[in-house]
Amino acid sequence: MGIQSCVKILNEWDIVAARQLGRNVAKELGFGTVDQARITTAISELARNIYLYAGQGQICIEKIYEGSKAGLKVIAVDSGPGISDIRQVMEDGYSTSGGLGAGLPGVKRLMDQFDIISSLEKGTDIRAVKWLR
Amino acid sequence: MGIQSCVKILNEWDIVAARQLGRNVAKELGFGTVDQARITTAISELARNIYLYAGQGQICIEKIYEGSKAGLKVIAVDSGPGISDIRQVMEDGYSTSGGLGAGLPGVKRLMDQFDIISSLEKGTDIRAVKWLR
Amino acid sequence: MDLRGKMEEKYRNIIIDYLRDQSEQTLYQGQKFSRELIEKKISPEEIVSLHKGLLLDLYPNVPESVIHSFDVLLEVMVGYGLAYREHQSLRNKQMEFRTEMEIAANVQQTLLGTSIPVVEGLDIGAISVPARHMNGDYFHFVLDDHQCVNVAIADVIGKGIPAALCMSMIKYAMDSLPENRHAPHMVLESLNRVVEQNVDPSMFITMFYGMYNPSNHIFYYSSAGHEPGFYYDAQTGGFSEMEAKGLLLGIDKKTKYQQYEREVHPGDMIILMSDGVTECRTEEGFLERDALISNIRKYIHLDAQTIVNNIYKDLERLQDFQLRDDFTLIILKRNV
Amino acid sequence: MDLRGKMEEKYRNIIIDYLRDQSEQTLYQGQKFSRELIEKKISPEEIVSLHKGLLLDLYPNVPESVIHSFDVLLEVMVGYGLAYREHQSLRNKQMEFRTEMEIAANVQQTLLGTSIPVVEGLDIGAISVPARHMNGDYFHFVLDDHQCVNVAIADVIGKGIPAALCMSMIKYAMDSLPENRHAPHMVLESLNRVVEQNVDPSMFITMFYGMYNPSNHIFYYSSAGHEPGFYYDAQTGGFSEMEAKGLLLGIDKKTKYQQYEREVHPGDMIILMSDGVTECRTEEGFLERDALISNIRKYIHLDAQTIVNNIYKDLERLQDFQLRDDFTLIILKRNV
Ligand SMILES: [Mn+2]
Ligand SMILES: [Mn+2]
Ligand SMILES: [Mn+2]
Ligand SMILES: [Mn+2]
Repeated sequence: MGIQSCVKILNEWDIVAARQLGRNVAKELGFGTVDQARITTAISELARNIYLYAGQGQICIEKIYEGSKAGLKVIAVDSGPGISDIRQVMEDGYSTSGGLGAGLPGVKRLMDQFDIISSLEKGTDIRAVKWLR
Repeated sequence: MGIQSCVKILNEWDIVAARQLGRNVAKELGFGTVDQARITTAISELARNIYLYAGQGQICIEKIYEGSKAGLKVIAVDSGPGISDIRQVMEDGYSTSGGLGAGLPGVKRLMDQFDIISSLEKGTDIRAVKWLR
Repeated sequence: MDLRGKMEEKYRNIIIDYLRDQSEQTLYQGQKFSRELIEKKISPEEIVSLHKGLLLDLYPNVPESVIHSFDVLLEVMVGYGLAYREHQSLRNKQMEFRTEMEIAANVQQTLLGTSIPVVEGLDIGAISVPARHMNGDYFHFVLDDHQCVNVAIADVIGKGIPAALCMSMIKYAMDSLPENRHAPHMVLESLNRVVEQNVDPSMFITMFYGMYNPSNHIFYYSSAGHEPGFYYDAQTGGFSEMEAKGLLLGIDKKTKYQQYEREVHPGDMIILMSDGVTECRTEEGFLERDALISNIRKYIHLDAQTIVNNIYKDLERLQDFQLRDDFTLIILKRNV
Repeated sequence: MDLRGKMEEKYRNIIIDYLRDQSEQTLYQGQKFSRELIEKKISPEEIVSLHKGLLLDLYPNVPESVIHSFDVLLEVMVGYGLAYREHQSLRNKQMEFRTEMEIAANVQQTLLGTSIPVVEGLDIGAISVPARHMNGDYFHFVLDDHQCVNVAIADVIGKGIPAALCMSMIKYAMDSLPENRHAPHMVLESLNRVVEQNVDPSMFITMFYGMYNPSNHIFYYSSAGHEPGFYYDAQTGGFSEMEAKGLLLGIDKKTKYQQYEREVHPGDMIILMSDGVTECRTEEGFLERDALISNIRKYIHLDAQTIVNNIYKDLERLQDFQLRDDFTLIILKRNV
């Protein structure tokens, strides 16, 4: 397991800090500009969710290796209200932001792997990985 | 009624001629580059339909005026097999080209007005107008 | 060469061609390339990145700022890229949904199926088209043992699947009616009891029930709040409304229905419909019942099935190929 | 200033900021701007055109070729713009469809509705979740005059709306069953006759019917080709299959069903399910029935409703929140 760097998300400026952290690690790993933009967009989205719905939480970035593959893992953890219907939240076209297409299905699309655990009143833990091609 | 200029559609090269005609008229009327690109894309689509499904037909371009408004009208006529279920052909997401989003609903979107008459074994007549804003 | 490499080369060639001649021909290549990219599910942000790379490559001394500006364009395009990829997924869902609906519509067809009876001296045409996928209108013919033609036309208040679920109930109820179908008012009374008892209290059904007796050429009918039909008198060439009073099915289980009758002369027509025919809304407002009549006149020399088909086609186009309500039209024409 | 003018100015400011500092902060502004553009339904080709105009404006001496190259990028983006606008329309359709389905699911709920009976000494939990929008699984409880708990669980072969249409039929049939529900094998026999007669010949239904008699603590049951349940013996802590043989409903109208029985001791459980529970497919293949048992064990100390809810939640996540089949799980637990 690699080293984690984390950013606490308390206000909107922290979203930029989380993006910056993600971009730095992505650059170090050798991701191209398109993938950098995708990773930072995914981080923005996760951080924004924490900021909007959980109030606070943190985003951690980790370099990971599996065999000869290298990747970047984003971990978004909060102890907010949790998600009551994950199936619905993961459904395309459900997010209310008119046609944005982001939300959690967007994050899943921008990354290669995606896992979510959420309990009501306990919080949400999302892990997403992008592999270097 | 303005003057019509027409291009016969017999092969793929004629699609380019129809686009060129449409672009010239669009430029004369003062359409910007984005609208020019939309008009030529619509013409391409209509001409391509004639070429692929009707074998032959023609595309006419006409300058039209209504009160103080000026516009460009595209008329696509063929005497091909006709369309058996227009409702289906006009439905979004029906066109088989994976995710292209063009087809007749695309033409309708690119232009401001759209009308179609089609009879089986008699052919199809499509008229579409784009108004200058 | 991999897919991305191939696309890169194609784009490079198109750009180089265009910088040389700025021709329509090359822009057309660009459009075809766009189609290909989309078919191959390449996101728009990749094209922006490709474009930037090409510029750097072709003009190594292009100002740095121009190159930097592409970072912003790329960032903006990632959002569109997401919308675009969601689009792919929605298209697939749409396909799945369409398939499911086709199967459901078939099941409904099997459940509700009716065939137009062949009777000497009577020319019958009928068409019923759902506004969405499943039909909340319903028509049914029965040719009874006395050679009488029974015809029912019904409309659930509401459209789509909920209405279709209700309509299947009505079909079960009609199938289990006692055999004496002869009196339209009695049929409506017993169906009313079934609906009142079994269907969600917020669902109502309008129904017109008629019976044509070919031996005395009388058409008997009753209506449960259904859109009135037209009667065409061949001798005078006039149309009149077939008014009939009666409460909708499902409101009050004690409702009684009045029965009406008309003598049908050679060439006369009975025209039954759902409100989807008369309330078809066009850009200029609702279609008037008068307009429908002139539409029927236009095709009056044709056989009944062709008339209803042609009228449907005309109204479909008038509504820009988007039906607002289920559409059902039936014509019974006594031959000379 | 109009919308387009405002957007132009915003983009201009972001670009100028970025050219000055190339900061993450500005790129984040770019991302938020992207969100705003999409919300305001501005097509990507307009952004490309805007970008070109800005470059021309900021750097009047940018090479002509660079400017020309944008014509090609614009042409390519028109295709994405179309996909993007179709996306808007599909989203709206999706919304409409979802609303229609919610209404239909409510109608189905009203038609199929059942409530879990409250019986002393018996703790009952039940959950049924459709894979898509409407349920092709069905469960039903009846507490009869002798305080016996009757439980039915059924699965139409197939999913979605066609299956739901069929299932409503079964409900009508169950409602019109004669009052002597006491013998599960007789219930299945009479339902079988109804299904055979009325349902599309390609549709089959599996059903498990059981009856728990609280006075002698015996559970009587029969099965029409339904997924076997589990029996949990509290004394040994072991699970065993509740095997029961019987043809599916709708195949042969003369089918006879065998009846089985089990004595239920304090703490014992009867676990009934549809195949959507055991055939839930995960990335590593199908879930084994054994895995389900260890899942039940994990929650065995909880009340019946919490057990079924927790198991559903676990399996939902295992399947990446996409159910492949309707999911129904019922637990009857005799209290000490
Ligand atoms: Mn209706
Ligand atoms: Mn109607
Ligand atoms: Mn099923
Ligand atoms: Mn199943």
